[in-house]
Amino acid sequence: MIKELLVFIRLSKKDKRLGSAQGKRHYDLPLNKNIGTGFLIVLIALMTFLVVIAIITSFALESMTNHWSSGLENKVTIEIPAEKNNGSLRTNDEIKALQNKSEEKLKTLHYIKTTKSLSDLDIQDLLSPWLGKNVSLNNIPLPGLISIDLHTNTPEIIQNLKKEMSNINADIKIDTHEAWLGDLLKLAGALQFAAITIALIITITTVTAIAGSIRTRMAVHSEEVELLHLIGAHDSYITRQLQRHAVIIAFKGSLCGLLAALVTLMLIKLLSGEITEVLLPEFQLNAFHALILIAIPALACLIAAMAARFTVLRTLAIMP
Amino acid sequence: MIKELLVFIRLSKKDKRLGSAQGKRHYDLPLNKNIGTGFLIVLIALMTFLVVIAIITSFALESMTNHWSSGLENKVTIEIPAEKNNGSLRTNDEIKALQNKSEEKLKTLHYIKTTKSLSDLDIQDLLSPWLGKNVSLNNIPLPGLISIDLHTNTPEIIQNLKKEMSNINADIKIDTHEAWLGDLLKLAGALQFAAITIALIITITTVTAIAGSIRTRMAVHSEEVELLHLIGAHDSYITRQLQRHAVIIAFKGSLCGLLAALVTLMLIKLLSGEITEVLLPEFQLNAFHALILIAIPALACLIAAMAARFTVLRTLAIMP
Amino acid sequence: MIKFEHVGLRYGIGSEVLSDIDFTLEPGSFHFLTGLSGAGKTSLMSLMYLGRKPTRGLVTMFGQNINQLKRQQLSSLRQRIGVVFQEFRLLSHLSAFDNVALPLRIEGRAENEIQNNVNELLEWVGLGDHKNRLPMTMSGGQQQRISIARAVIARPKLLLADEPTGNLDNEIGFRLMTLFEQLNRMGTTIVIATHNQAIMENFGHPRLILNNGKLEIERPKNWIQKKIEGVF
Amino acid sequence: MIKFEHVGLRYGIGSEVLSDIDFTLEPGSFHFLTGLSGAGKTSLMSLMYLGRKPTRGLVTMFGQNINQLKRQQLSSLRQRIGVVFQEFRLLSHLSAFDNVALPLRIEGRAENEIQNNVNELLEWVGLGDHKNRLPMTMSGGQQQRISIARAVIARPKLLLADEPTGNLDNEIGFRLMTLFEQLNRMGTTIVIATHNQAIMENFGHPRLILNNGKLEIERPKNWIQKKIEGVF
Ligand SMILES: Nc1ncnc2c1ncn2[C@@H]1O[C@H](COP(=O)(O)OP(=O)(O)OP(=O)(O)O)[C@@H](O)[C@H]1O
Ligand SMILES: Nc1ncnc2c1ncn2[C@@H]1O[C@H](COP(=O)(O)OP(=O)(O)OP(=O)(O)O)[C@@H](O)[C@H]1O
Ligand SMILES: [Mg+2]
Ligand SMILES: [Mg+2]
Repeated sequence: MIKELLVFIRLSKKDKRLGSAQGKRHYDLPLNKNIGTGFLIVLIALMTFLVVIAIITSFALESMTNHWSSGLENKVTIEIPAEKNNGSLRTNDEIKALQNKSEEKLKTLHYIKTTKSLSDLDIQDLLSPWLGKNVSLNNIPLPGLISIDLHTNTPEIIQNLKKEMSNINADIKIDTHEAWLGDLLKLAGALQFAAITIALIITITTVTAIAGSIRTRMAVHSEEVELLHLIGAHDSYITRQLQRHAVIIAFKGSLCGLLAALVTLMLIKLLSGEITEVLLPEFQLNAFHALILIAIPALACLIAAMAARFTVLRTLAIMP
Repeated sequence: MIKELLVFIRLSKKDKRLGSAQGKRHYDLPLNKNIGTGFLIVLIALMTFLVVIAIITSFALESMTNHWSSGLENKVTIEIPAEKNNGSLRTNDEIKALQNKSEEKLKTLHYIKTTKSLSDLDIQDLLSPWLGKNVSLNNIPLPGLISIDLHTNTPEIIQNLKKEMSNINADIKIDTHEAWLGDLLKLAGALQFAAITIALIITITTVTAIAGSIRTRMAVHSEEVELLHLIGAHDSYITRQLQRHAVIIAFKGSLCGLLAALVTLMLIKLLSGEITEVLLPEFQLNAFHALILIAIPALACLIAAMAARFTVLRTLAIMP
Repeated sequence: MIKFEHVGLRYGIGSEVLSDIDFTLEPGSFHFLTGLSGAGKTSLMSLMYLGRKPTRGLVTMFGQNINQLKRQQLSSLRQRIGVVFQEFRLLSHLSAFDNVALPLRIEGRAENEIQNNVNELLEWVGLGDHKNRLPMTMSGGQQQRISIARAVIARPKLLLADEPTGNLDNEIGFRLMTLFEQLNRMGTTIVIATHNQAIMENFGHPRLILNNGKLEIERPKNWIQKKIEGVF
Repeated sequence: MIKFEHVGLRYGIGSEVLSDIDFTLEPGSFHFLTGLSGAGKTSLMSLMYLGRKPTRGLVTMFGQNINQLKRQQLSSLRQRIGVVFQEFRLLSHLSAFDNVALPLRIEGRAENEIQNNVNELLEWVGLGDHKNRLPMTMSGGQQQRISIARAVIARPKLLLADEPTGNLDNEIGFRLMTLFEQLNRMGTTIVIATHNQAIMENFGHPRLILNNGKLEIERPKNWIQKKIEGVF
């Protein structure tokens, strides 16, 4: 980051003494003194800002979905009903025996991460909102419950789990939380889809804006380009200058935008600590994310350079 | 909408025959033939598109929150425990009696929308995931439950409700779903906050972009403005032309953007019917929303006009 | 018509380009303005067409002290002045016709009046066939003629022409000088900045000579005689 | 040096501005190019400085058929041609110095060489004090001199000047003509488009006369005599 800032400052200085007699890297075109350079930089900065926010939002949503999924999607409950299929009740001991047998079996299955048999106390906890704290459950035949964490949750695994359990006893039921988790995951999916779509649209807008602005700017200079051409400048000589200028603008703008976005996000995180904790319980920028963020200014520069090059070459192409 | 489209088409036609000798509404400045007019329109369109999407998203989120809140936030459950404070159990009849008495009382309270006593069967339904379908509950002392819909849910009302219930019996408990609803509402609030923030930032970006582009374009014409000034054109004569031109560009761009955004949203709704139903169970564009959406092109035109006016007047001000 | 009293002009913090200019031009007079390149002819003209305010001194135009006029009034004054700029200053996106018609449009004249007047004048300067062309596609001399046509189309009370024949051959140059003489006879006050000795000698009007920021008036020997010839 | 064979030029779908132009200019020659306004002088020049390709005919420059050259080679050829444009075409954001230095920069010359040459030439055209000024702040004649300086700074093999004295007084005009003559004596081929009779008569070089799209060559009576005077 510090290195980049240094490059940035060096480039800015270069840009300022353009058109002076000294120095090798001079410009023959009125680029830096142009009206609109500042505006273009601000525009690129704002666009970059939006893209970065959108991208980070989609990262965060992804992380959120993962969190929810890993928290809930891979959870399965095995139930050993108190009541047999034929209507008669199992004794507590029968249930405990089946429960132990099931748990033994579960421990041998590779797709199971952890298992936990729920004790009567646990069940009483679950029921307490409905039955009150101190109701004695000794008289009621409670089902046996085993809570399971899977590594991943696929239909095949659930199928296999069902088979394994029905081998032990046909009555054993498997509860995959599907009904009430479905809505939540659909919501998260829709949100992520929306965030990615928005990031994409903003990216397209940015590309259009950068390319368009650069092209407009270059078109304004077509007279100067023609003069340089007429006094014998090679195409590469002309293209180089305009390209360099475009890249500097894009680099300044996008770097400012990126920094502003990062600062904003940090501020948001600081100011609304609690909310973000709900939103992003464990979101951390990883190396991949950082790479994508750093790629944004690079991309902006590339687009600017290509837009400038393309426009200049097209201007030059119609001259003999 | 159709009327606006007509105006739009009429304006476009005017714009095309500018600088011709006939017609009263001619331009003396090379506005319409300018490089970058098309680009500026596209830019404004894209920006408007983003603003509209962001605004509609925040509308939708608001509607979603309302839906959740009205669906869950105003629900309260009254529980008449099976167990007395002193540890002894109530008989079913005692519970029923208390339940009826509470319901009578509740019906007299103005802030209550509906009440519903849960029968044993309802309770059995609630417990069935844990106890199995056919477990007989006759032996168990079940609590009495009354589900209530409030008009609004404020701490004062809950306080009052608690008082009223403790007048009937000190044991009666009130469950406001606060624990598990809190997270959900926090999430929704955070999302809405984010959407509004983004809409705001995009709006600022748009304003900057429109104002900046218009100003840049006007600055390009400062020489022509000076000539008109020198041959005796009054300030209003010059300003009028540039302003009209800016407004036409802004109008075209923002209308295209608005239409594109509406079409996109309709497409999204059509294509992902299920997902949007989860997201927006009952979201409908109301008159207020429509007004705000129509205000967007108007705002764009206003900004463009003011940017043009400001720039021209500033250019003119330095001429005697 | 024009009265300069102790007028001085400097650009930025430089030294004075014009200093202590004092002269009066009577209505209906015809003067050449000459001086070496860089002497300040264009600068003096810019004061006369109200494109600039002097840094000191008093400028009176059409009998009015320009310092006491409001913006609106200044614009109205400018409408009575025709200017041929040294660098033409045509509007590059407007056709020859529209460039010439500009002053009439600004005055708000009727369109059919504009059509007639502009077409006639374009014929006169030899560009009748070129009225729909853009300036960019015309030769230097053709552009100069358009800028002259624009300056005279509204029959200004004062005509200021800066090097109006610099890009023209002698034939068309003399033809345009005749146009200026004709305008002058109809009452327009005329000042022409030029380096062209041949023209100054042929049309023996008094000369304003700029030298070192000072202005001198020189009347050629045969001036009175020419003047008399002109009248008869 | 320059050979035109049956060259024709038309703009767009208009009629031919130049038709059947045939001539040869020897290396080291000096010609005036003249003709009425709009005759096609600037157009003919643009063919010579390779700013345009003819619509028909064959143009040979520096012994090479320009149709057979690649873009790169054309650019290199252009570096050996100096052009004074009728409308100057100065880069408005560069100082007088940088405008004049441009051809040397494009050739990639050393900076100290550039400094010396440009300063010397600016002195010669009378703008030694103005080298850091922008074109916009200079008078018409000063801009024209800068554009002349830019054309000659790289000691071109061919110099094409379009109306180079249109905005200059006689004194500085003759001074610049002397500069051109001097260059010519050092081997530069020169073509000057002008309306200025005084200059054409004073420097009696042969004239290329454009008329109705055709080119004629006219040698003044005292041409040979002047030529001989020039050598001694
Ligand atoms: N905008 C300006 N800023 C600074 N200096 C200027 C400006 N315009 C002109 N000058 C300087 O003022 C002096 C007079 O310029 P002006 O254009 O009036 O000369 P001129 O007599 O018209 O010359 P020419 O015959 O070459 O057109 C010149 O030295 C010029 O460099
Ligand atoms: N780019 C162009 N497109 C169309 N027509 C043009 C273009 N340039 C010049 N012409 C036309 O070609 C003719 C010759 O123009 P050119 O500029 O060569 O004349 P010129 O001899 O230089 O005249 P002047 O002495 O006025 O500068 C003119 O009639 C002009 O209108
Ligand atoms: Mg001048
Ligand atoms: Mg010409």
